[in-house]
Parts: sequence; C-alpha cells; structure tokens
Amino acid sequence: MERDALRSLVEAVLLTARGPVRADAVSLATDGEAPEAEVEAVLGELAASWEEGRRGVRLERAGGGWRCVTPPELDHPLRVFHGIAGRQRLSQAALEVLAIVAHRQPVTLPEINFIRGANSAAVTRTLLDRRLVRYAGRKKVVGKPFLYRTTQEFLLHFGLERAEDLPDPEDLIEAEVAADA
Amino acid sequence: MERDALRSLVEAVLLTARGPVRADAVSLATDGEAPEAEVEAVLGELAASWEEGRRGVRLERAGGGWRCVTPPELDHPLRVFHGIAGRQRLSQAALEVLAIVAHRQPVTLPEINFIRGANSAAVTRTLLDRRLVRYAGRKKVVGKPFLYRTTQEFLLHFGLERAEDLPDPEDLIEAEVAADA
Amino acid sequence: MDTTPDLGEVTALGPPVELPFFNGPLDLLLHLIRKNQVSIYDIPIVAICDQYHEHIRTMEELDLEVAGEFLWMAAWLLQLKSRMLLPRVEEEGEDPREELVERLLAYRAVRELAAILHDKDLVRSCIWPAGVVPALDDAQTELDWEEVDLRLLAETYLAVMTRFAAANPPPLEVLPLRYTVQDKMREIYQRIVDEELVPLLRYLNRRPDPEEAVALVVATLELVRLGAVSAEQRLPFAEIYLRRGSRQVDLDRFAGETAGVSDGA
Repeated sequence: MERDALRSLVEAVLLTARGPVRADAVSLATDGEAPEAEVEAVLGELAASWEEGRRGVRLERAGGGWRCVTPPELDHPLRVFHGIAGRQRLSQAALEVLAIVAHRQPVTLPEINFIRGANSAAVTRTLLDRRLVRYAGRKKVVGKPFLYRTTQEFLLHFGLERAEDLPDPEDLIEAEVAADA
Repeated sequence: MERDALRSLVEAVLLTARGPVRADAVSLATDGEAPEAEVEAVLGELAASWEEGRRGVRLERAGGGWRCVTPPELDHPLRVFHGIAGRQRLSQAALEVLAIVAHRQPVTLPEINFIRGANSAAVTRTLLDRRLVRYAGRKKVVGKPFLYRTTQEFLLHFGLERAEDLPDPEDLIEAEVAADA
Repeated sequence: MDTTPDLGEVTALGPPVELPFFNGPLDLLLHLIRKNQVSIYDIPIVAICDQYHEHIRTMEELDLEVAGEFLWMAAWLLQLKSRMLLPRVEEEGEDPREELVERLLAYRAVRELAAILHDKDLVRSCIWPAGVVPALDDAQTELDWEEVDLRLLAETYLAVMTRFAAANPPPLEVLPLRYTVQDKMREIYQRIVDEELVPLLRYLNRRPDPEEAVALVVATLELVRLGAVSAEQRLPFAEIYLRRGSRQVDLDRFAGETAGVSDGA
C-alpha cells in the first residue's frame, strides 16, 4: 500500500473512531496490505506532524492505542462553541421530561421524578426557561406540588392546535402510516 | 485574534462538532475577537488546503454550514475498521417518496400516494425510521393527515445546503418536453 | 417413500416469465409508452390499455399480488378507451387523456429527481463524518430541537415508560380465597349421603373454575384421610367413585377437625 494512501486512511480512522485506535486494527482494515509496523510508523509520523505548528487536534497514546484530543488551551472557546450550538439543542433528559409532560399532562415534578427514576428538577427548569412547558396550578395533595403542562410554543413546534391533538404514542409508532393511508 | 490560533480553533470545532459548523457560531465562541468574515476566510483556507494532497478528511458545505467528512474512496477500509458490514440502499420507491417530500414539503401521505399513483405508507415509514423525513404537524383538512418534511439528516446525507438546492422537477420536465418535441 | 419429483406439475407452469417490477401503475404506463416509442402527449390509448391489461393478466397468472392501485388504473384506462372509441361529440372539447398526461408528467419528474437522489446516495453513503469527542466532561448527546418531531417524542415516551415498568414490576396480586376446604367437605359429604355413589371426575368437570376444583379435590382427600369417605377407581384414568366410609362423621364438627388441614394447605 502506498504511504500516502495509508496516511490518509489512518487519518480518517483517527477522526471517525470513538475510542483509541490500534495499529493492528488498522492493518486488518487494509486486508494486511499495510503491516502493523508500517501503520505504527505512520501513526508516529502523524503524531509528530500534528504536534508541530498550532493544530486543533493532537494525537495521544491511550488505552493501548492512539486517539485524537483537542489541546487544553482550546477548552474555553470549544466549551462556548458547543454551548452556542447547544442552544438549539435538547438533551436526552430534557426530551424525556418533555415526553412525559406532553403525554400525561397535567403532571407534577414528583410524578416525573418517579417515572424517570431520576431527579428532573434542573431539566424541568430548562424546559420552563425555553417555554416548552409551563406551570398549570398546584395539585391538591400533600405538599401541593406544581402541575406542569406543555405550552403554545410546544404546540406550534409540532404543528398541533391543541394538546389533545397529540396522537397516542402507541398508535403513532405502530400504525401511524397505515391509519394515514 | 491571531490567525494561527483561530485556525487551530476552527479545526478543533470542525472535528468535534456534531452538526454543520456555521462561521457566526465560531465567531461568537471567540467572544467576537474573530469576526464572522475572518472565520469564513479561515474555513475557506482550510477547505482548500485539505483538498490538496491525499488527506483522510475533507471539508464540505452542507446543511447550512461546514463539516468534516472522509473521502468516499476510504469507505471500504473504514467499514472494515468500524465493523460495519454493508449499507442498506434506498429503494426506488423510497427515493421517489423522498423526491416528492423534498420538492413539495410540507406534504401529506395522501398527496404522496396521489403523485406516485401507489400506496407509499410503508416506504414513508422506512424514511421516518432512517430519519430522512420527519413529521411537521398536521394539515387542516378533513382527517387531519400528518405533514412531512425532510430533515437535517437528509441535507447532510445528500450533501445539500438547503432542500431548495435540489433541481426543480418542473425544470426536468421542461428539459424533457424539449427533448420530446 | 418415493421421492421422485412430480415433473408434471413443473411443466404445467411453463417456462418462467421475466416480469419486471413496477413501482405502481404510473411506472408501468411510462414503461409501456417508452417501449412503444410513442409520445406521452399523444398516447394511443387503445393499444396501451390492451398492453396494460395484458400485463395485469400475466401478473395474476403468475400468482403475483396485484395491488389495488394497478386495478384502479386498469379501470380508468378502460374508461378512457371507450371514450376514445366513441365519436367526439364535443367539438373542440377537452382531450379525455389530459388528466392522465398531467399525472404521468408529474410522476416522470419525480422519477427524474429520484434518479438524481439515487446517484447522490451511491456516493454519499460512502462518506463518514468526523466525530472527535471533545475533552469536555459535560458533553452529552443532544438533539437538534428542529429535528424533534412527534415520532421522536412518542418514541421517547414509550422508552421511558418501558424503563419505568422494568424498574417497577407490578406486585403479585393475591386474590382472597373464594372457596374453603371446609365448605367443600360439607358439600361433597352431603352429596354422598344423599346419592350414596358420587362420580368425582364428572362432578369436577362441571366446575369450570379451577380454584373450586382444587378446593374440591383437597376436600375429598381430607374426607378420605378421616375415613369418612372411601374412593375407588377400577382402572387408571377411569372414573373415581366416592361412597361413605367406615367412620361416621358429624358434618358440624368439620370446622374444628379440619382447622389443622387448612393451616397445612
């Protein structure tokens, strides 16, 4: 295998891999065309060349292989960037709380916590801030917890007129399209 | 901000971002130290320099920003490395439904069925599963059928900036009419 | 056993017919138009209609399922054919084929676009997005809000409820006993006193409630143990006949005597 081709493959593997990359695994991916020692040499070269100049990623040895990491001095702007990109994003936890509120409204925080098996106070707060859920009075039980409902904004996003128009989740997954046809 | 520092930040952002990277978001991440135009310039430089020589990664515009992807010729060894056997191709029927949704969105299933002259329920379901189309509310007509739109995933998969970048089928007809006559 | 294949059946089917697959009636019509090299704007309806029906017939002969949409188009074509054969009454009237042409053109455009998507899909399926994990500790999977649709919401809800059900299995329901052994001992003993000979299995078969049947069997065994009842079976699986045993038993004393039995049961 040509050295150039191998270098580009190693680079692609490093950038798409989730864990440490081992030379033997890359060698296997070339059907053995590139022996392990050669892959190891290319990995060393790449590590050295990425170290020169100011690059956005570096190679480090970890877990018996190599992996890409970002240099520590970029931590702050990267954090800000991912925060900005995250503004239009919803965490898995937030989506779960939203799904519970949507399908069981009105519902209290203790009920949400019970169903999720995890404290959901902070996440619910985020959804309140993003105006996807709202307060809807208090439940007449001990402690009088707040009740939550989805908002107008929530309906707008899903193109619904009323919360009651939310389809039954089972129906939607099982027979949505068939019923539509 | 120094150009070198900005370049390494842009590189790090591109390699760690989950979706397409927009210059304005990177500019915000530098607290405005690097104006959007400068970020855009650096992105252009990077795209050009990665295009030279055989690199394992390229920059492309898609889904309203830039993102890093591997060149197609590395698909086979990458699949071997990541242990992914094969890919499911989209069927002719799926491509037709996708074409209709992309061109006429938001569109309902009865409309898709009419244009194709064939029941498209199962195919639409597959596209929903593959997250190439999504629900976008319901149409305010009898039966309140669901509306469908293409997703960000659709844009990224087909390497489009916007759905409108696909050729207009009406133009395709015009071309044919000319050829037919 | 003779395993010679039945050749007669195979030849009866005749040679296999190569039948292309069509994505619906419009797809088939476009194929016929291309095959006949006719203009989409001037379709010879009579010929195309006949070929279309011929195709449907072949599908049926091959036992292929002919979807309703193919039959619907077949009916439409027949109707167009008869209108084309009739002398034109309406002068300068509209061409009966107009709607069909429009639909064929629209569908053909869709197919063109689908072909473009197909070529793109071929190449684009071969690229991988870079995904270096940033060294930020709180980086977690997040979803693009724009992409969150009703389906994802429903899927998430069902996943949460499934997880909840797995973590909180429903408690075993313990139903109150509806039949007591004492009552059943009294019932069956009284029956034996009244009828002298009681067929146990037949008696049990008239009790559809398994709980009651179990109580009856336990009651019978208890009566046999006390010597109040004797049981007799001539053959395995044959009827079991109950009659009075050697000991006289006071029905009213059962409550006390069987206290130990129900404790142990």
